[in-house]
Amino acid sequence: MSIPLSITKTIHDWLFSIMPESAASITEMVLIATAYLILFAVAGLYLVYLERKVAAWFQLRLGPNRVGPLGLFQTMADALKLVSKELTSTDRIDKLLYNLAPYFVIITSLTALAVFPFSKQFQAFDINIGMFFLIAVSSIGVIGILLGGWSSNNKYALIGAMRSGVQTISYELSVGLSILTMVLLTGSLQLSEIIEIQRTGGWLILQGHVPAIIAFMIFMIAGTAETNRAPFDLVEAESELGAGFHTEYSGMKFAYFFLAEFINMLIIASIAVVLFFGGWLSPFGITEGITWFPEVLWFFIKVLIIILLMMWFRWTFPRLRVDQLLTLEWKYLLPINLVNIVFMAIIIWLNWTI
Amino acid sequence: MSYFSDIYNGIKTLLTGMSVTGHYFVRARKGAITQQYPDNRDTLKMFDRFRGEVIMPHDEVNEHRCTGCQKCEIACPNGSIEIIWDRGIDEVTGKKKKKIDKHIYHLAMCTMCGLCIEACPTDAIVWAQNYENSVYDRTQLTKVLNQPGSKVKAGIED
Amino acid sequence: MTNKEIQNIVSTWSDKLEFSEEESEFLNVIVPQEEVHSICSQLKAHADLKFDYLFCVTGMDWGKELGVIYHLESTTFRHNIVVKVKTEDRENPSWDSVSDIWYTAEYHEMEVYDFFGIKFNNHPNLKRLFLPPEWQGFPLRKDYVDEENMIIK
Amino acid sequence: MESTVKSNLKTEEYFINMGPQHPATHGVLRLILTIDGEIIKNVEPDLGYIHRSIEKMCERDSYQQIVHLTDRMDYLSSHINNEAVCLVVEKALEIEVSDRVKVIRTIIAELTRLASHQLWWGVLGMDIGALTTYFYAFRDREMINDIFEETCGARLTMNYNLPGGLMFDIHPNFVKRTKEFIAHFKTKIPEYDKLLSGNVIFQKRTKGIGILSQEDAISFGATGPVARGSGVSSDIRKIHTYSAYDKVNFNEALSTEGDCFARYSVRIQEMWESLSIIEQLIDNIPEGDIQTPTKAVIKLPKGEYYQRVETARGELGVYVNSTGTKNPYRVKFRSPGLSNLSVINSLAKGSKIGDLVAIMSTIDIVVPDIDR
Repeated sequence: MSIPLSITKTIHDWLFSIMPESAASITEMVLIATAYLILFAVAGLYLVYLERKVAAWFQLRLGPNRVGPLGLFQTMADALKLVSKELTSTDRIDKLLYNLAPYFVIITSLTALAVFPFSKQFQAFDINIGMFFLIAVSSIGVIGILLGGWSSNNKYALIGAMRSGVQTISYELSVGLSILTMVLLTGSLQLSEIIEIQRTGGWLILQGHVPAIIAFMIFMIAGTAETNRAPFDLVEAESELGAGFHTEYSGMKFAYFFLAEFINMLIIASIAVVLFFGGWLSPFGITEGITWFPEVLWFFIKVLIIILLMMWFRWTFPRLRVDQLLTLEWKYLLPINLVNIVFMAIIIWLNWTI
Repeated sequence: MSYFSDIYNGIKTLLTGMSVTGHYFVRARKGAITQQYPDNRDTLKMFDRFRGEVIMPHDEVNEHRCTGCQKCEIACPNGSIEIIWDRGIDEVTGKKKKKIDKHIYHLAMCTMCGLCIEACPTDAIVWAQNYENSVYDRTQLTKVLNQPGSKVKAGIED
Repeated sequence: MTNKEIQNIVSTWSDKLEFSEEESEFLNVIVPQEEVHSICSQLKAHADLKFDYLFCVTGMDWGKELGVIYHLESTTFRHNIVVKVKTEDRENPSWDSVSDIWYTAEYHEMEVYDFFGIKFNNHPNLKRLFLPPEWQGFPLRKDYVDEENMIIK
Repeated sequence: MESTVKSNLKTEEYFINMGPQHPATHGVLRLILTIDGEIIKNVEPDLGYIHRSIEKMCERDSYQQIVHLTDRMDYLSSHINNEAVCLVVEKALEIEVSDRVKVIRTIIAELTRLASHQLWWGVLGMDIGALTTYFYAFRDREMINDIFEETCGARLTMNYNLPGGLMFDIHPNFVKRTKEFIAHFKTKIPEYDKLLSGNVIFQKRTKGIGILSQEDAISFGATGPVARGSGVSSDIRKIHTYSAYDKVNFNEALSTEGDCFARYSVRIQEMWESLSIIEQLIDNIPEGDIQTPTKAVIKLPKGEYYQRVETARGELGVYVNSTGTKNPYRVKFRSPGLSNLSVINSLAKGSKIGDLVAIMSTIDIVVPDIDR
């Protein structure tokens, strides 16, 4: 993975040569930000395409196959359609909040992406409180949903927004706690540090054996609830609320909500990969020696497997009711999580880890 | 301790559910039931009793079997058949006889119930099997079943 | 129980009842307007009859009189009876509703009011069931005329 | 279950239209819900969006034409509706229909019931949130539609019955296709159970929700699977047997809890019963003529006639009052949908919106059947 290194290095030196220190670093950040924006917008589009294809295979259908070879440009066409759509809205909406809501959601999901170590060099922002930053940012997203539901002056949207508020706040808890159990094992919040530990001792899910597997299951359940997907998609339950909080949005604003949902899915999957399955490390170090093999590939293979699992949940399970959703969180996930942390602490104290 | 058994068989039922969809996911290649309609147009053939549209078959000499007896018009529940008939001299017997002029069929109002075909004494009207009946302008749906210049086949008595 | 026995029991309740069996396969009882509620509640409550299932309420216009036909069945003995109520006055015919005896009557009586204009006293929510509230006239009456959408063949 | 928390904060109930266009109301049914937060206080259906006054049309139509009108009432059991009107006319004219017609009518009635229950199962899954059940149910239903299309020419509203018999004889490979379908579907119902009935989320969404007691079921006039879910034995095929139901032995699917899951398992059990009925009849369809000759213009003798038939949704009653002319004097259809719908207010009071959707799909509402 030395090719991109040289490119960023040359740009870096060229910028610093022609501009003063501060201006150069700002332009560099802007450049990286636009690169990430483009990369993950396209990744979001192709996640939508993957979701529609996977859904079709589950449901005895073919999925999009008309626009472009194998329907690859289908979501591109959808994006263009959404861009060209008129931004309609009902008359008595709360103008400021209505327009602000989509930006909240899309900005939080994009900022969370900055922290992930896709490969050794390919990481925008390696801060030593990586995990903490991730949890903090992903909890701002729910404000956007609440704003959107409240300001669009539609009773169904209001109910959807209230449901999503309740759901995300309570599932924030078990996401944080399950990450905490794993951080106990690694001892550091820095993402690249976590991967370094896994290079020698094997993946964290193996190191932490039983409590780690429990933490992984809790994290997957809470993660799907966090992104309002699968059995917990009460926010936009088609058969109850129509389209939930984004009923009144159209055009590009709807595209932000839609894209943000898929990028959130990407975030949850990448947290799981970094924390449990050793980020860009190849399984059992088989491609350790070969230099030209891009480690980013391992990262995305693992992310795709986890996303496939989340899609499998979505197309099999019926929806939970609001109060069952909360009883599941407060009566089942939380107690198990707390016991799990104590169990993990005992194991580390008696250093039974592998 | 129903708490743990509750969780255990909860997860077990979830996994069996997933096994069913997984089973279909793995066999996605041959299991798809989508009919790609515009592409399979030439191979798509309707069953021979399919009720597409009422037509009046004409033989090669442009003769049909409709004597204009209006039985189908009476039998039709929603008035989608109108018969315009006029008096004509019958060549063989030389006396006045009812002759069909126009057999108007409103496909727009027809509910495909088949009572007209059931009521027709001389089997003059039958079902056609075409299924592409949509048109751009409603007037095109009012059809005249007997072709211009056609007349009744000899020897058909109602 | 056969129709004869039912007839004997029911005829003891009031003398203004008429029984008939021809032209229909069930025992018909013609009940005057004011006794509808009392007869029906006795039909349901009586130990040997137990008509607890009102399966059909039909509004009827016999040309001069308006009326309602209640088809009743007992889910325990599986025997049937038909209660008919007739009234001469077509301006505002009304009698007691039986929706407190059988809950299903609530919706069926709304439908009869909607199509025949028969009002039912102390009915919980008597309004037009199918037609819009501002509809004029009662469509299923024989003397109902509506030029534009009634095509007489 | 009133909320035990004494909240002194001023909560205000508001109205929501589960309006004519809503994914959960299959068809144009409008429910005016008064809601306090998520708890439903009152459900008031507003009907009439698809009212075509079928009963008024019947008064100007001949008896064959009335048969065709009933196709559009409960379109999922259209054959059974046609059969009801034909049976009334045959009872009035004292025509004895040949055994072959009776058996064919019963087989196609059971196939219609199966098709209706399949569609109900697929759409119930979709309402509760599992979207894949819809496609599995429609794949199986497609086979039944092909059988109907081949024999009667139409897939759903197939006007195959005539007073006095059938329009034409069954297609040569009708028997072969039905046997293929039975073999295929017998492997699929266990799959339905694994996918939905066994699922713990589904059971939590339906068990103990919308409980209908036995007295309420009878008093509200609920029939069909809704009544049998609460233990009321109301199967007209058993009580007042008609056409070939006396030749087959099948038992009535009953369960006692009366909640959504009970209604669900009654319908699944009914699918098994229908399969076994078809199996008993399909191999020995007796010979006989298809139509007993009737006069072209049917005039029923003066009097009142009533026929009750078990459709997929419950008991359909046809009341004909004839004065001897060629059109009936008054026709009344006792629709199973209207009485089943009247149950909804007492079931949904105090439950949540999610439960209301589950209750409505287990009552299996078809709006044209309610509005007529």
